[in-house]
Amino acid sequence: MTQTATPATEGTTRRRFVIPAKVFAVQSYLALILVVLAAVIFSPRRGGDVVFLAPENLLNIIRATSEIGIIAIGMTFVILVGGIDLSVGAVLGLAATGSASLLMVNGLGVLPAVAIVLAIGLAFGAVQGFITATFGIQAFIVTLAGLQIARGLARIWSGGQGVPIAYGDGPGTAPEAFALLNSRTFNGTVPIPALIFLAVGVIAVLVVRHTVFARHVYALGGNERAARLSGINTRRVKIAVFAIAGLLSALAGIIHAGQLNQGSPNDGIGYELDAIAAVVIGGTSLMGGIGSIPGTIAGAVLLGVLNNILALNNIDSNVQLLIKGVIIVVAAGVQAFRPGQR
Amino acid sequence: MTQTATPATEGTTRRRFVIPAKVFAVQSYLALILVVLAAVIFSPRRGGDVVFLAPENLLNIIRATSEIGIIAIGMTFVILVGGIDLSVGAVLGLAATGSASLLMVNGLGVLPAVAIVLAIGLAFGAVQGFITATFGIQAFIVTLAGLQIARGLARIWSGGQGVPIAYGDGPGTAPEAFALLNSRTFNGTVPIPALIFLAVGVIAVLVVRHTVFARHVYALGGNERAARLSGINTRRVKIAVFAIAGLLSALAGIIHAGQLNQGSPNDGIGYELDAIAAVVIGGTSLMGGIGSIPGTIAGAVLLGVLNNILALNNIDSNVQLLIKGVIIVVAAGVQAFRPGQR
Amino acid sequence: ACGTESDAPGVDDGEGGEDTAAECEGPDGDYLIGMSQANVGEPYRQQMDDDIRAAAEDIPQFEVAFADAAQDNSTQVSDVENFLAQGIDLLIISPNEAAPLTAVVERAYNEGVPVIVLDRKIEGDSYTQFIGADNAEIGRAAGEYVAEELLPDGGNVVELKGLPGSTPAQERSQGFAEGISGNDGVEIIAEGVGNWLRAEGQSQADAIYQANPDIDVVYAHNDPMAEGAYLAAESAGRTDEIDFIGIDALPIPSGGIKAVEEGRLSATFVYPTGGREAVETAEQILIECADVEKEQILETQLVTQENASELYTELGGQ
Amino acid sequence: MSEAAPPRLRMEGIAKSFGGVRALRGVDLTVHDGEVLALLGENGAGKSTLMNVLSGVVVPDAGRIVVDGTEHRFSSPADAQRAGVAMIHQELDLVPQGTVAGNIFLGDEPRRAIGLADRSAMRERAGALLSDLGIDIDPDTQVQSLRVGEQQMVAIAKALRLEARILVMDEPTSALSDAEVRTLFALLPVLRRQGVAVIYISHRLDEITEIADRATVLRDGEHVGTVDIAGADPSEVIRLMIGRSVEEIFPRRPAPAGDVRLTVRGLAVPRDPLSPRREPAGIDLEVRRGEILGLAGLLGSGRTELLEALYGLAGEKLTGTVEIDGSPVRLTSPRRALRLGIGLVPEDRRAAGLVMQQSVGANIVLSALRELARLGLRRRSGERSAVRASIERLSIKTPTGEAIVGTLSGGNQQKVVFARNLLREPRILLLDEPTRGVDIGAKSEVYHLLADLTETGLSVLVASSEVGELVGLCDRIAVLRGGRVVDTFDRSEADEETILAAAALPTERETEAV
Ligand SMILES: Nc1ncnc2c1ncn2[C@@H]1O[C@H](COP(=O)(O)OP(=O)(O)OP(=O)(O)O)[C@@H](O)[C@H]1O
Ligand SMILES: Nc1ncnc2c1ncn2[C@@H]1O[C@H](COP(=O)(O)OP(=O)(O)OP(=O)(O)O)[C@@H](O)[C@H]1O
Ligand SMILES: [Mg+2]
Ligand SMILES: [Mg+2]
Repeated sequence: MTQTATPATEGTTRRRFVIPAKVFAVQSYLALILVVLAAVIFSPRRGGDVVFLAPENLLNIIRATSEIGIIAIGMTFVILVGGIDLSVGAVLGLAATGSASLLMVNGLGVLPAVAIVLAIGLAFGAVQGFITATFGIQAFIVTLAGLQIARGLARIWSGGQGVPIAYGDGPGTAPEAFALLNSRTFNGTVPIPALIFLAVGVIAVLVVRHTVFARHVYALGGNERAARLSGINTRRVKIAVFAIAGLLSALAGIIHAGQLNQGSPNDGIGYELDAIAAVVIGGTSLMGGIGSIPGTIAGAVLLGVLNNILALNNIDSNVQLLIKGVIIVVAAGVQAFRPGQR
Repeated sequence: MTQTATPATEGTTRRRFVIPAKVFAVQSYLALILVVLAAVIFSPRRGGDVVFLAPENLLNIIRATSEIGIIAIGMTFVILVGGIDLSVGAVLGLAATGSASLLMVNGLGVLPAVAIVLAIGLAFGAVQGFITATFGIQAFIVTLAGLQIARGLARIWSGGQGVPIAYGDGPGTAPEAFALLNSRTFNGTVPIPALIFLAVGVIAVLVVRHTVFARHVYALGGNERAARLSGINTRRVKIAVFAIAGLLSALAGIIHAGQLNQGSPNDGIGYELDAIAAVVIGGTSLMGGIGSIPGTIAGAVLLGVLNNILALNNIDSNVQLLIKGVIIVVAAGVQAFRPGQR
Repeated sequence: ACGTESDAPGVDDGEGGEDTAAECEGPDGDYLIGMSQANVGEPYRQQMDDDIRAAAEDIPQFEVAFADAAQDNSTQVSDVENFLAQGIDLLIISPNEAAPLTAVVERAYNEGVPVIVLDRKIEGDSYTQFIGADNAEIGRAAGEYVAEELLPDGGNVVELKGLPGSTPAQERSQGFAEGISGNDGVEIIAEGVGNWLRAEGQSQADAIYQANPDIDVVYAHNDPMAEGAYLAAESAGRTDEIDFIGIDALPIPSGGIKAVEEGRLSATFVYPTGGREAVETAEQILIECADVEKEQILETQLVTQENASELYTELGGQ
Repeated sequence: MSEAAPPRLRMEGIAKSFGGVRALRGVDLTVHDGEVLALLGENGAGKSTLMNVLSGVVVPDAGRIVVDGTEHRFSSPADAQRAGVAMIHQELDLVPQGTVAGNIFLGDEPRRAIGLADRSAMRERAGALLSDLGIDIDPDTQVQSLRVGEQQMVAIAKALRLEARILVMDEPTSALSDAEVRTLFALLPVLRRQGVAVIYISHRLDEITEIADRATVLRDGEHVGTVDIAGADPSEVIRLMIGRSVEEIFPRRPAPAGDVRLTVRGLAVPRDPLSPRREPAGIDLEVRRGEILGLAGLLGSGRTELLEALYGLAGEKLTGTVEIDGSPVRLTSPRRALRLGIGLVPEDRRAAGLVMQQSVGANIVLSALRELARLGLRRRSGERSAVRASIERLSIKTPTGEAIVGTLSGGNQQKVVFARNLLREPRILLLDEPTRGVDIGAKSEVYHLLADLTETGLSVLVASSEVGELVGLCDRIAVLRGGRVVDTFDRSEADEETILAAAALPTERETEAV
């Protein structure tokens, strides 16, 4: 397939007659900008104020986006090496169930519970990466199986039902510290999950911009053989990207449990498609080698804005599906369009 | 990613020192053969008979596999050109709803209803192919949007509810002929859907083996640039494969409605993943250019056998998820393994 | 027609269930019961399985095999076929949808396997007993509760709906509309689709709160969505002005009864799973060799802060 | 007559820019029927772009194309084919998983009714075509199992099949050894007699003088002259091409006197029965510090496999001993080889050398990233100056280090691979067809660069199908056949004939077949 996509964001071209990459950088957000504009225009008004633009509404969008956004950042690394990870939603469910169980049933403290769950996510991803890289089985199928396995484990762990989280001091309650995930900072305005999303985003951007590892990821996605001949341990890089995706999915699962005061094995069903959509709308090529973290974040926020504005306008849910479908294609089209390319 | 996969079935390499492709051809079914053997061994017995091998059980498997199998055959063409089609399950739902509505609400005869629904499926696929090929938007995102749109259309069409099919002569009933889809031939043994699956499979194999079109599909997936330089209208080929996928999904949807005496907009949720799994287990590479129809059919049947044997043994559904996950990876691994390849 | 035999309904009128009763082995037999569940992904249905499992444990002659159709009609048809292939002695089925499961249930019934249909009906009468509650009735009860208890002077209601196209979502919606129709002051000012899920209930409610300053009651089609709406109100600081009501009232820690007891929900309505009742019926058919009623309609119950903890234990919660 | 009749092809004022790069600035070109026109120019001059315009791959910004007096506008390769233009592309564009016959007839398959492909006709006609070309390849072989040279012959057969009026060959011989080059050249008189106009691009000037009638020279996207080959002075042509004269193509170097740097004893890689590759079967070699050792051999003699094995690509399968500076080493992965100071410039830069959609700079620093970094964090300034220095040192023709490497001309891409290897300051450099597609000026620069590096102690193993290159450059030349070293020549005793004879002796196919 012709897969036209954003070039890696970084790198300004300095010659006069080459369109500077900055312009394309703006273009990475063009679709998001257009959707936001549309949201402002079509937003309901309340006493003259645009409801969509109310700070609280915007913060809600970021809060609602944070889980998919965090997962999508991990997914970006996997897709950059030409892989895909369908297990992220199930790992989120496993992590949410696991953290709720560890806190409520096993009575662990917040730090040990979080550490264990993050380690499980990391290990789950790493194993998937190991299998893909070592046996040459396509990532799609390995992670599809991983999805089922994570879902099954989560159900077995909790006996199939959600584990509610209650706070307090006694046995059978979770430490108050975990409730932070469902709270807001800066005078109760900014939701903590939004801050975590921001932090993960910033770290990911820095990793992509400044680490050797990230260059290896891009090289591997662009041309695996050339990467190997350049002395890159391609297997290790592959395992690492899946491990990152697993780790971030687990983080999102912990946030999920915190936000909903419950961890359920059915959490995160279908999140993988949303995450992949965010990555692709963000201009990353499923063929690997081309893409960016800011693009992914923009893609995730775009999807969040879209869901929000459709809900604000109380649009019939069936019509919502149609509108969402069309806008997703148009957004991906806007991102794919490069002047002067066919 | 290292994507090792079955070479195109056709074209035996006759060079002295190359193992003939025929050997690999058996290998395409190796995973299926192993799973069937395991099924026989682990099958419960009833009065000394192996339940799994009871003709009725085997026919049930084929009947249950037929819809995914037909969809997977269409999917194979799309994946062969390096694309993917996530909309197939939703198109199945649209077709099921559509055929039930046309028969029951609009009172159409079987032939016009079937023809209209097939045309809708074909057109839906062709439009997706057109958008992918013309605007260079990744197939994943186009068909993900297509999934939502098809689902939305189906809900709007039926008002959100399933449309039950009742047979009879009066108004508000469907012609008896449609009940054929839920019947069995050869003295009530072989289910009609299984026959349709067989027919579609045979036609697809013939198409792949003998048409110029199929050669262009493989070429396009193997090296798009080479295909274009050879004067192939790559856009048309892409549109055609998506149209085929849409057509076959619609056919599966009609069968679905016939088998279940109902068309519902929620039919076929998640079938896309099963269909892709069948294709990949069948040895087709998601990178395009490599794969076969018999492999896909074997993959679909493998999944059907797996579901059946796990159910026959009454394995807990959560444990089933684990076992299925592991077996799918092992099956894909068996298919991917080629002696002498890294 | 044309050398084919139809599996379609309407072919038979055999009294399969009665026949088996005639061959009834009584307390000396060992019985394999197949339980075909539409989707264990829903807490309510997981609870139904758990209830059956718990009840069957007390009956040594019973072994229950569970199948999960994961929300897919075709899978459920196969599940039943697989049960028949194994030769089950009794089928309990909670159908994903009515029409698609009718044929295969009929087949089981006609082969002489007693069939207990739970929660959702199938078409026709080829089953031994139907056990279930009436979703429309529950919706109506919820509507009346809002119209009479919560908002006697009228007010604004937000409705959070289950998966579009699913029967319970429709019936709970229609029933509710009827229930509030007696009070002209009660108005549904916004609707959101939460697809039965807590997280989606939360994000839908987030947006709805933004768009609507005056909300008195949130009515959710199930408890998880009501909890999601509560969480959204918590972060918007509006829990005091809004009452939340849900449906299902599962007797489990994450269920609605606890939420009412702990003050998050104002009320919820018991949607009984019928699991225990199904095992009782099975016992009557297989062990006691008795005839059973064709229908067993289970009553809903209003759960409020007053009766919550009592009901929790009564319904078997731990 | 040829004066009066319209030429077979006139291209007038062809202009094309890519983004800001002006690849062609109003180029004219004329070819007559039965003529072989050489198209010359340094790397990046615009030769391929001009021919891509002619074959409908690239749509020009301006200019006219007139074939046999009729003006054409080609918007796709199919259009050009219909007007009688066939092209053998510089980068082999075949479908790797397809069969030879399938590739030859791709896009124009013999058909039966209703779109059915006539596979037996296809196979037969492909077989006939190949045997006409004197190539022994089974039409049912998968293309990816062929060696590059064989693939090149398949591409040639594919173009010839079209029976075009204008045949463009873009560096068809860069992957061929002498024998295949002969086969190809033997075809030219036949084509001439049929009235086909041939446009031939090559960087091997000896070929040009042998086969071409006239040469059109491009420089920086402009037409700088057309000369009759008969009576043309080669150095004049070179001056036209690169704007200066090249005094000495090969550097003069003192004989190396250093210690032994690399010792290879009994190096073998068990042959995979499934693969047609000729793996090394017991190779002994010695290379001194500062020495350049050439590897000669026919297609498939095992040179590539030897170099790959020395680069660690055979993994654990490698047997025999390898010593560097006297200490035994285990070469089980490219990473290890790199750490030991070994570099490889692979044969196929597109498949193995470059990450095409990334920048020139990213490709240059790829294998030195860790060395340029601190604690896994990149140091951009260091990377940038390394890139700048490399571009300068190898005179890579690129707008900036940020340009996408895939947009460079073939020769400049090759230099990028070179630059990456030199950046690691290797002790031993393995070169596999290092000047393939590199223009004469740049070749000379590469040779001189190698000479300078050997003075600092670098040892080089170079495999090349251009025997002249080996003779000019190397201190010693080892000849390989069937995965073994069959002969070694010193610079003083080496000449092209002896080496070719040594490489060719007993027909290796027969001894090879088990
Ligand atoms: N798709 C493209 N995008 C940007 N620049 C391009 C593209 N194709 C070619 N160029 C540029 O056009 C110029 C001419 O390239 P071309 O490939 O025609 O050179 P060439 O004469 O064939 O060189 P070589 O001998 O190395 O093959 C080069 O500067 C190259 O970088
Ligand atoms: N069947 C094959 N499978 C994998 N790689 C192959 C195969 N045949 C050839 N190759 C590789 O393709 C490249 C091209 O080989 P090429 O045949 O052009 O031979 P060569 O380099 O002239 O011969 P050699 O280097 O062996 O003397 C080499 O890297 C070779 O190892
Ligand atoms: Mg060129
Ligand atoms: Mg070689």
